[in-house]
Amino acid sequence: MEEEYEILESTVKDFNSKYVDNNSLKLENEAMGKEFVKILADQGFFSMAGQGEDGKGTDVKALSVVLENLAKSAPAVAVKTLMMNSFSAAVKEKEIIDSISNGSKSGTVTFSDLLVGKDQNGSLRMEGGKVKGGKEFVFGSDSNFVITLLDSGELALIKSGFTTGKKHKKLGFRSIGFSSITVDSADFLILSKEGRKVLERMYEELSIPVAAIALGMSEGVSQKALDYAKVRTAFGHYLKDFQPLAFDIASLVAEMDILKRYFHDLLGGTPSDKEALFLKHKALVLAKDISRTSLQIHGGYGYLEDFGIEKFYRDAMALSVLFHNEEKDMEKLAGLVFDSRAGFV
Amino acid sequence: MEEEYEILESTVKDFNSKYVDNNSLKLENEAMGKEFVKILADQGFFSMAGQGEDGKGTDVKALSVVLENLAKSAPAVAVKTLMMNSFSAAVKEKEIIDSISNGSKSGTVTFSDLLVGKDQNGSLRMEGGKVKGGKEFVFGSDSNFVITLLDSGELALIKSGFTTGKKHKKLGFRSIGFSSITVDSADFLILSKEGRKVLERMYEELSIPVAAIALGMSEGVSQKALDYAKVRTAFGHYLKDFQPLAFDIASLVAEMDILKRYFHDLLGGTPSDKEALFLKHKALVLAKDISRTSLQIHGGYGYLEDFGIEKFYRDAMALSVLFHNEEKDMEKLAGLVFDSRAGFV
Amino acid sequence: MDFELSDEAKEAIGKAKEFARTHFTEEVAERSDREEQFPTDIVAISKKEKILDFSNPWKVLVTIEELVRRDPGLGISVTISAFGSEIFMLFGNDEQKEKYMNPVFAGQKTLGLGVTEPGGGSDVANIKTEARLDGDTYILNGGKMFISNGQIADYFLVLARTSPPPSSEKKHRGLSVFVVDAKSPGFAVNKLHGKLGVRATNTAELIFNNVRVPKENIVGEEGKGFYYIMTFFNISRIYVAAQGLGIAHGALDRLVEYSKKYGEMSETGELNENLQLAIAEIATRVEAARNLTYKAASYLFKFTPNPIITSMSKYYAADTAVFSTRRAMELMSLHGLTTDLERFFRDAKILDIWEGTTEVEKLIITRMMLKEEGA
Amino acid sequence: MDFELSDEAKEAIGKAKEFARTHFTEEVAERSDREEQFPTDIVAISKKEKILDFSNPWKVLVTIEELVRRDPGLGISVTISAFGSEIFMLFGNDEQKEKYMNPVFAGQKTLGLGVTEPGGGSDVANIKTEARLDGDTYILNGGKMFISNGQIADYFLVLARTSPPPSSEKKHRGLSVFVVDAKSPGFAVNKLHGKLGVRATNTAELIFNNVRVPKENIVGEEGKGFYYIMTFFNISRIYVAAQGLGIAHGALDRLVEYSKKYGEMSETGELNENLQLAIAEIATRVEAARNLTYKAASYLFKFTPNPIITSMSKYYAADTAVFSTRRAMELMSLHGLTTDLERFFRDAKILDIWEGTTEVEKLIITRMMLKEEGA
Repeated sequence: MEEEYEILESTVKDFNSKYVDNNSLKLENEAMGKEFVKILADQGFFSMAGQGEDGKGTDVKALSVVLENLAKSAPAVAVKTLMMNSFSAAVKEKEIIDSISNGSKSGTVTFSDLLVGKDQNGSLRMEGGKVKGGKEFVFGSDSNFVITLLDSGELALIKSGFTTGKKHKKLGFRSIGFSSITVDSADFLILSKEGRKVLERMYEELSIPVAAIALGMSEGVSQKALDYAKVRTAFGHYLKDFQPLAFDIASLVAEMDILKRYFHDLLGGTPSDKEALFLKHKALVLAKDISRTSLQIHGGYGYLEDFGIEKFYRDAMALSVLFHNEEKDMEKLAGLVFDSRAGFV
Repeated sequence: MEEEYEILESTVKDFNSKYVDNNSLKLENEAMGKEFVKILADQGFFSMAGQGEDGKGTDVKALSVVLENLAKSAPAVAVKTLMMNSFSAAVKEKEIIDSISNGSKSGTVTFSDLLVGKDQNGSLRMEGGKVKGGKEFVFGSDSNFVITLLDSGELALIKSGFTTGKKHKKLGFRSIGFSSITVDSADFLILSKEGRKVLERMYEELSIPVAAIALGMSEGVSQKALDYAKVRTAFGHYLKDFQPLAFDIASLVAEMDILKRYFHDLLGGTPSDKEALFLKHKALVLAKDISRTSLQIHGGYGYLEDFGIEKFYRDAMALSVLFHNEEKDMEKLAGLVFDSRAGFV
Repeated sequence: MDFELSDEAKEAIGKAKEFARTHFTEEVAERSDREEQFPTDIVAISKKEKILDFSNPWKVLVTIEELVRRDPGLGISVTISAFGSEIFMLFGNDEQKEKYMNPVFAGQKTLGLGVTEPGGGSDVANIKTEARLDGDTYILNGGKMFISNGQIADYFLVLARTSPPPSSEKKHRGLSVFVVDAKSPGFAVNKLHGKLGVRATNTAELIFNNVRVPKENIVGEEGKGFYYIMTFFNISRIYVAAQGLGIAHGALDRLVEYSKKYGEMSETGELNENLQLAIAEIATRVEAARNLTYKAASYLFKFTPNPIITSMSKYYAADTAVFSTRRAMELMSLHGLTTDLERFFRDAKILDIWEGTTEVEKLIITRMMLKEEGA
Repeated sequence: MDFELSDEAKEAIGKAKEFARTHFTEEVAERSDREEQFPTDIVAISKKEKILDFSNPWKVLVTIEELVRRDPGLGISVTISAFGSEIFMLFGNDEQKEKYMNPVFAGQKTLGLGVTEPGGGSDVANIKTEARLDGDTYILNGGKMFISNGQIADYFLVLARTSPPPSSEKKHRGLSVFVVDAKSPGFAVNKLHGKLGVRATNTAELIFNNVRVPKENIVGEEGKGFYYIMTFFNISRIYVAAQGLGIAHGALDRLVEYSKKYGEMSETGELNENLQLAIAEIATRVEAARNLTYKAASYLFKFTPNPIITSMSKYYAADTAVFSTRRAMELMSLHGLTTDLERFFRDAKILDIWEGTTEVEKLIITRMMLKEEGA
């Protein structure tokens, strides 16, 4: 890993021990609070857009290092950070970017437009210069700004004039708003005519950052399991002494180490879409597997939130659903592997 | 990958297309023949020992690149090459090393001493200056030399005076001898007093080369599956169009790509025992999984040897059994992951 | 060979279905989960309507399955009020049956079982709770963890050590089972908050601080408690398997429903095959889990329990529940996250843990198999 | 609910066990495998001893399971001589039954079924073999692939196209089933060599070069052949499930045997837990596969076949066979490689493929489920 990233990693570690580690359950379950968001912003975590090598877009690499390390302690904080950056990278208005960067405002993007069928995520029409209608599955609906697809195919930035509707259940990331929204707004910008294409590109750019969160979660939860298995006894032995638990977690840690290496290699080079998707696919599976095993190692205590294990189990699945669609991603992956359209029947 | 290895890779590719690709079934099923072994030797493939960075031991890196690429076409040739190098690295006698290097003689090491319990692999005693007794599971028993453990704990090189016994079934690598041996020999050398320790170290040094073979097999067999799925049709579609097959193979190819990166990273650095074992563990699982899926994609034809698929299915399992022991390797792995003894109950 | 349920059992399924349809509304289920609140009202109605007919264990089994299929938290809450009662049935004396078991079966009282301890988990023989004889009463000291019905049970069956183990290998000796009234002085309960799932069920920590228990409250013989509890687990595991079956089947229901409403069609005019295969895989595991569970039950209900099949059914059904809810979540995209499937996913995980972890079940299977072969 | 086999079936198991013990020696099994040679002698003895009693399908089922458990290649060879005969039973006329089916059931003749084609695989409706009516005879042209008993059958049931499909979507129409005598002029057989497993069984390619078949050799109605074949697969799959069960159980036998002889003990004085868990996992899957298979059989044998359970049992048993042999190989180290388990490992893989690939079975399950729900 390059030195720049090592410094970033240690910054996040310091941040975690100062603001997150003793607070992670609250940051998961309750709204993060203006103060905490401000602290996050002050670290520069929300303004990693526009620093990429080519001078535009998100600096996926630095961002990913931050996300991985935030996710070790608090996946919800990592996801919040990702959303802020993802939103910010799509916007040109300096005022808005600044308000995101300093944490005074927040923004989200309705990737749900890509995750569920067109008919399932609501409808937004232009009527008399206003955007009207509603969207169904808006993760980050407690934000000030929303970037979303209109029925016309345009990608719009809604700056105000929307209200949140019925709250959805939250498997994970409970501190982040998730609901439908109703829009009646003249305060919007059209970001692109070819909205779906742009949104799809933004979604593709999430691959490595989402994998970074999945890897960070895997590291965080497996470390807890390793620590616990070293001190907890049963039947006169430490848990680590028993083959079933030891072999399971060791095998998953092996997988994690291998994926982390791939992740770092991609950060050090120019990852192709295929490589990014390989990583995302495997990292999400790993996060789900390793959180299950880690919870199991904790037995009944793993089932209680105080032990900080069960949230990883929930978040791993939530991450997988909110930023990934099995059929669509796998079809894309198959197409890249076969170098031609594949996996569509 | 370093340039040196790229050259080596293309050397092996040329070699494959010249001597192996049209001959791979014969090389798998029948004895390889003196001529072919000589050709292999002439490439320098048997004499990669003694070229390591520190001037002794096997150059694991170069060897691994060779093995990976040989295994794409002919796993048995790769395994033969590994055995020759592994044997040669343990020997100091120039004459013997030369005879291995030029392919006029062959040697093997009874790693079975580590894979099965002490009481299961036979017994070799010293009696009146001779080594007497027998060994049960000698892979490569058609060799001229055998390195093996004596009951005394010494590691001996038996240079002559042994005969092969009942042939064992051969799941894979059928062109390589596999049988018990009976020994009555005064023609031997003691290589080490602490034989088990030395043998264990030799076994550990196999991790990356064995993984290289597993990866090469995975590449070879999955390429066949990808090619076949692009041309074979069913129900009016190419096989690649169907999600179940396309997703399965795409997911396995993703895993393979990730593991290959890890493999190359390890070749470029100084791999720890833990990393080497991570790689071996996952590569062997992958080879078994990917050969099953690739066979399945070929349907009934995959079941026939002519299509060159079923041999990978057999060899993947044979490799996993001949150069790996689940309980022992996983216990070691767990110990490395927990940084203390683990997984022994 | 006959794989058909009796008409009585089929009727019980119908009754359970109707009960769940009426009372397990999404609003109640969602609230009980969110507020981590035991559904006292619904449980009371279920008792009045005799949803559980203890005279026929097949009816109990399929009722658990069917109610849990609708909602695991509510379903388990409704069907767990007699948890432990088989210990009375098998090992209690007539007075105990009359005094404690019958009111539970009649729906008048709620029972709890205190075995697991904070330091213990699967290692039952290693419990630390002690019962010291003092004249005509035992004095209990210690604590129990993860106890279902902890806050709402009227009395508990509690495993405690009555004599030191003869050796460190024979820790399972010297343990006894007591009935403890929840109103006993020195007895205290801490509700456990923040569970991942089955949040409608009531789970608590029990504390015994010099709790006096009359001598006649010992169940069965002194010192045989470990054996009684293991015998009970070989019964209760079948009901846990039914819970797993219910959760897995519930997830399948929801995925099939989703696929009809939202499943993407390929150009062949059929559902995408990935989705079709996932449905088939879940359905097959549900069917396999069901047969295992019913087979274990058919042995038990003929009083010839088969601990191997029992442990198989518990572990396999639990694994199937976790597998099925996960696969359904993965495939239903945001529809999974925003419907009750999300609850099923969280609820399922407890089945890997309670009544013997998956690892313990597997060890039981092999040990019994090798023992049988040896015999 | 009753999970017990009848006494008759249990007797059949005993008989099969004894037969296998006597005749399936490792020497014969190993040679048949190595030389890829059909065990003609043993099959003849099995016919003489009436190892397969076609009057009771349960006996046939458990006999397959038990023989395959001892050796898959020999076991399948012995039990496949009537392969396809249910087509006569269900759709043949009395003369055909008399002439072709009865001698097969009596062990005098051997039958083969020609459906799969070189270009076809799972896509049965797409076969290219043609039967053109010419006066009173049909003239068959085409080829069949992977045909069991190909070289040794006395006659074959052959699926061929008798009229062009009404549309490209309705390719399954216009196919018919014929009895073809192996001695017919123009009929040729190529034995397939180099199979991964079940090498004792006889597998061949069939070639029809203007083979004349009398009109009365058509089985059932012209044009309904696809339906007949699919109906047959819903029967034969259950027997394939039994093969899977036998292989998986055989692998388990061998692993248990190994663990007793060579399994490493940990310091607790018990087998290492990794090995214990693997045994439990295999045993559970075998038990689950068995229940599925017997359930499918109990429907079929009461003439109320359940294609969903049938496909579940076939796919699950096949997967269990592959899983179990692999896990046993992984755990038995060099002892797996050097004993007959090695053969089981190779044999198992065919079950994923023949009689409907695993993928096809899964699609059937979901399609039938959604259809049932729709109805």
